[in-house]
Amino acid sequence: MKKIINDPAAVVAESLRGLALAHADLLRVQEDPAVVVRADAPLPGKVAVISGGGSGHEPLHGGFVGPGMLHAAVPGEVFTSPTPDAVQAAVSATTGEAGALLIVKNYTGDVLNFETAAELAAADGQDVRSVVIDDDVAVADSTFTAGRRGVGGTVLLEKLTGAAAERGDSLDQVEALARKIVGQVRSMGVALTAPTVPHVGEPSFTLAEDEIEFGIGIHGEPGRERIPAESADALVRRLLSAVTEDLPFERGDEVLLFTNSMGGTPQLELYLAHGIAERLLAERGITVRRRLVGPYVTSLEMQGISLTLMKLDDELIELWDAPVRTAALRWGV
Amino acid sequence: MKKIINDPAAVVAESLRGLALAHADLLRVQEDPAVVVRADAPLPGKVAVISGGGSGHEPLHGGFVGPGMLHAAVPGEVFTSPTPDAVQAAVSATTGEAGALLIVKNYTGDVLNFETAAELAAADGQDVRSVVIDDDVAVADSTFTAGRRGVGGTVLLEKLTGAAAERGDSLDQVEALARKIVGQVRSMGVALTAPTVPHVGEPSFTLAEDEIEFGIGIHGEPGRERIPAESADALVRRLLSAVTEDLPFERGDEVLLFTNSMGGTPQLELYLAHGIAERLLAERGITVRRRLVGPYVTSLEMQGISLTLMKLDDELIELWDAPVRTAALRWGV
Amino acid sequence: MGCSATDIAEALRSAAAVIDEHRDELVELDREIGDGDHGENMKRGFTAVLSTLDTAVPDTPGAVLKVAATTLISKVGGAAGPLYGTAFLRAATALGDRSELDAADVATALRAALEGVQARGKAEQGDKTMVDALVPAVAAVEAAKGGSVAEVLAAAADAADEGARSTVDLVARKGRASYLGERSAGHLDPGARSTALLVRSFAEAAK
Amino acid sequence: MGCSATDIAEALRSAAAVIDEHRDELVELDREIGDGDHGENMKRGFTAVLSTLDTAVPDTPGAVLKVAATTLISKVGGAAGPLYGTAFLRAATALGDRSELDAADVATALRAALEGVQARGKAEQGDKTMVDALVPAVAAVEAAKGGSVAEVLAAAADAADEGARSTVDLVARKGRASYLGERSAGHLDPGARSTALLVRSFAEAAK
Ligand SMILES: Nc1ncnc2c1ncn2[C@@H]1O[C@H](COP(=O)(O)OP(=O)(O)O)[C@@H](O)[C@H]1O
Ligand SMILES: Nc1ncnc2c1ncn2[C@@H]1O[C@H](COP(=O)(O)OP(=O)(O)O)[C@@H](O)[C@H]1O
Ligand SMILES: [Mg+2]
Ligand SMILES: [Mg+2]
Ligand SMILES: [Mg+2]
Ligand SMILES: [Mg+2]
Repeated sequence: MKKIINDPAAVVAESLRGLALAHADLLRVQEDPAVVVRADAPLPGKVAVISGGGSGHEPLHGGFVGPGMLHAAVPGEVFTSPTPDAVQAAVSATTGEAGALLIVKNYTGDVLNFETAAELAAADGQDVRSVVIDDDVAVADSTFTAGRRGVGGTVLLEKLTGAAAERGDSLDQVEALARKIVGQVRSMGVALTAPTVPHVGEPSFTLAEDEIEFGIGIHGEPGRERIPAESADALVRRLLSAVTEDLPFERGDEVLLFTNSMGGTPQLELYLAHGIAERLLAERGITVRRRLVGPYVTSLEMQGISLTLMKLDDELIELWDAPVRTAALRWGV
Repeated sequence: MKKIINDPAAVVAESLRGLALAHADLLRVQEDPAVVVRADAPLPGKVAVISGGGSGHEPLHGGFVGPGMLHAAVPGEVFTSPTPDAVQAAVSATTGEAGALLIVKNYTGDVLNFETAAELAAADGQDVRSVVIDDDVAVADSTFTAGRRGVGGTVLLEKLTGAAAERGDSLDQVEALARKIVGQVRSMGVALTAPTVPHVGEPSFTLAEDEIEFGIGIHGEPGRERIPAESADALVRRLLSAVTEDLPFERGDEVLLFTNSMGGTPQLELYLAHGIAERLLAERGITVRRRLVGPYVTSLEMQGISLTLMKLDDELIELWDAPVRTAALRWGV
Repeated sequence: MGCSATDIAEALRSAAAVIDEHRDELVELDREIGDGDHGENMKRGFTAVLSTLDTAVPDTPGAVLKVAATTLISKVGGAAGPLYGTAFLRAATALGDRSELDAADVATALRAALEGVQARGKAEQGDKTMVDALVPAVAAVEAAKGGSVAEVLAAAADAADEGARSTVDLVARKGRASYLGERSAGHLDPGARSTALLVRSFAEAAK
Repeated sequence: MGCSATDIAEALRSAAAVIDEHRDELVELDREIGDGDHGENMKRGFTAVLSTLDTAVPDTPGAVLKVAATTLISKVGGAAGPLYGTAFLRAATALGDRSELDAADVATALRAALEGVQARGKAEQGDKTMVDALVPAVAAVEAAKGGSVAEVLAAAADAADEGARSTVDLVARKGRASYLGERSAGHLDPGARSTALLVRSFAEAAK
């Protein structure tokens, strides 16, 4: 393992120090437990939108803290959900009368830790709700299993609920919006190479030179199947079909297309894939009204991409276009 | 080689198609020769700021086309300088009475091709100047060699001259500003892994599991020396010392610190390195007034980072803070 | 051991040592069918338990287990953190303020722990999780209720080992390994393994 | 051959075939001490020259070389594009509107090409560039001025080969390989190699 780190156990804490120094205008970092808080929090009268999860997916979530998006992010250790006390610290730092919405990616660890934190907050008389995002169609959904994972759709959910909170929506409204979004966003990813977790020291899995992992998660968890490497045209078609068939997305739908790099894929390839996805959607009569292209939900240095589609309506478009000013996403301000 | 591509010879063209679709509000892409042009170009009365070079360094340069930065970018094939006719096409699409400034990274190919284009433009009666950026302290500077390479400093140069052009500075002024910046920006990089050029199909060089290439260029050209992998603290100190000693940067100086990912380095490590660099600069009595952290001058999927320092004064700070709206860099708008 | 607060603290200290020793094994097991953090998470958690106990040892077994629980909850993270945290918390609550434990108390505590894990994690036996180590451990303790604390824990440890080993053939239906589907078979579940290690370390401490 | 415009076009066509054949070799040489694109760049350029010539062959040798030059300039890119482009352009200019070339013309053209490369690239012999293949080629042609076009080109090709080989021991002072410093020694310069291939292909076409 070659990495630009000191002690593997201190990677997250040291990285947060750099984040705080780089973006003092947007955020501050509380230590022990680690929480990234919007510089101007708490915002009286506004619903606090809080998210978090294991580190190693940057800019998710800390890179999305700022006006128009998250009020706080709770970074766990690498690929490890944060603990309830850290979530509680985020709630304390941001939440007032208007309450808070916790955005939780659907992994057993995240759900359990955030659930515990929400219970503790409720016991303190705070109005804290959580919404679980599970947009990854790679995993068969079933109540007998851990269910689908939260992946690329998380960014869209954080942006849109953040915008709703910013304009002053109530917790009921922000929560309802969140549930609506979860219902109409779907993703699918592929990995060409594996990430290496600092404290593990070797790649999370091994792929042959001509193999790719289709349906990969964002923790180097394996995907649906291991298939031979194929052309970008074939691969993007495969990803997109998995996504469109799931909901389904149909002729006439208006969508946001989010082409995400898992971290190690060069931008040259990412835009190439995006172009193919746009073409295929046009062929299917699905109109791309908004797009996002970049490394936003990553898995350390893993090479790969994911495609996320979300159905759009006028309300969602307005919220998407609303100003946002964070380390990783900014427009309109 | 595993990449998300179709025909290796068509990678750049296909990727530009995706770029155009993703950012139609900011730019348009002309084909054959390939040029990325600001959507609202030409801008009457304003100096056109144009840059370009081999592809594979994205978001450099196409990701910096837009209000407040580049008027056009000329992407060559991967790691191959563009040809004079492509540069000429960029000039035609953007340049009016106010003239144009060509920003050229100091590589033999880039210098020769842009030089030829500038001569042709001059012959057409256009006022086109070029400035060569050579901020990489890894390479010993000498008139008997190819001289120092242009690396991270290029982004700063493009941002600042773009801002000057946007506020209406004359070509003389923009050119003088560019020369001033070139005189006070320095960079140094390191690679942990090698990039793979699509049409080559194998990594540009081979590093052992415990080796890093110190003083790497952005084309997978080798660096100053191959050294054993070391801790982030030691590595950042080594990079920073090379940069500060070169100009030199001294106690009392005010600087912009740009911590750049070469593409494959996770953001977690990048911010970690940034935090160390800030701490070391503080120790040396050098004040960081502005910072930029991210993958802005990359070398495909290469893992590594570079540090760039630029001396700041009030004028440069004002230009840095001026609004910019491009695919990769935005603030103030 | 008898089974006072100090004994429980001692048992937790030896558990911490065992987890430390097996950290790499647990990382490797989790790397195979999960995300590779189980060993590191458990080590971080039990190291924190150690320093909590260094500050002060509460004066009942239940209170000792309770500080262990809250420490684990706030230090482990991931799925295992809340699950082990709940297990220790429920065990602590079940023990109330008793100051010396007998074999029946061990049975009560272990069953409460299992119920806590299942209440939170919704896993059944056969889902390839720590539940597969806990269920036989509880059954063994309940079956051996007549014996000494040392004896029932020894039986529990054997049963937990057996239960953990049984996860090798299973296809995971809960936790991260479930994403692997059929490909999860053929691997030992890391959480079942750490449960077996913990029960064994308690049994050894009770000798 | 005689040396009419058609012959020059034919020579360029065979040069394109040779470059195509050696594309991977040139990529590999450039990967070792540069950025790995030389073979691809040259192939792209000469493929374009082929299609330019398919459209129409101008009627003097100089005019043929001039369209080759402008095609190379607009298609090759990198360092080699402007350098070869200038070489062909200067050769074309030196030949004016002569319609049949003799050995003296070949000498004139080749020297003009060399001067063009040096004017643009500022490299001296010994800097480990294409200049190291061109300088001996020009010298050989000038020395053999009495012979036929085929003879002088054969001498030039041998000398260019020799000159290219001589780059192996050199430390690069120009072009991308110069960043390697001492580490550039022990490798054949890709541009010198492509120059030698081009001169050889002209010599073969002239037979
Ligand atoms: N729903 C569940 N019920 C019981 N145990 C579970 C459940 N989900 C996961 N586990 C246990 O947790 C272990 C993984 O823990 P750990 O690696 O620390 O967490 P994570 O999966 O979040 O990375 C699994 O091996 C399994 O034994
Ligand atoms: N200044 C120069 N003068 C003459 N030849 C040069 C010079 N710089 C580079 N070359 C030649 O160009 C070759 C590299 O060409 P190419 O790989 O196409 O361009 P780039 O280095 O821009 O990738 C070198 O092998 C060398 O022979
Ligand atoms: Mg985990
Ligand atoms: Mg090149
Ligand atoms: Mg795990
Ligand atoms: Mg080259």
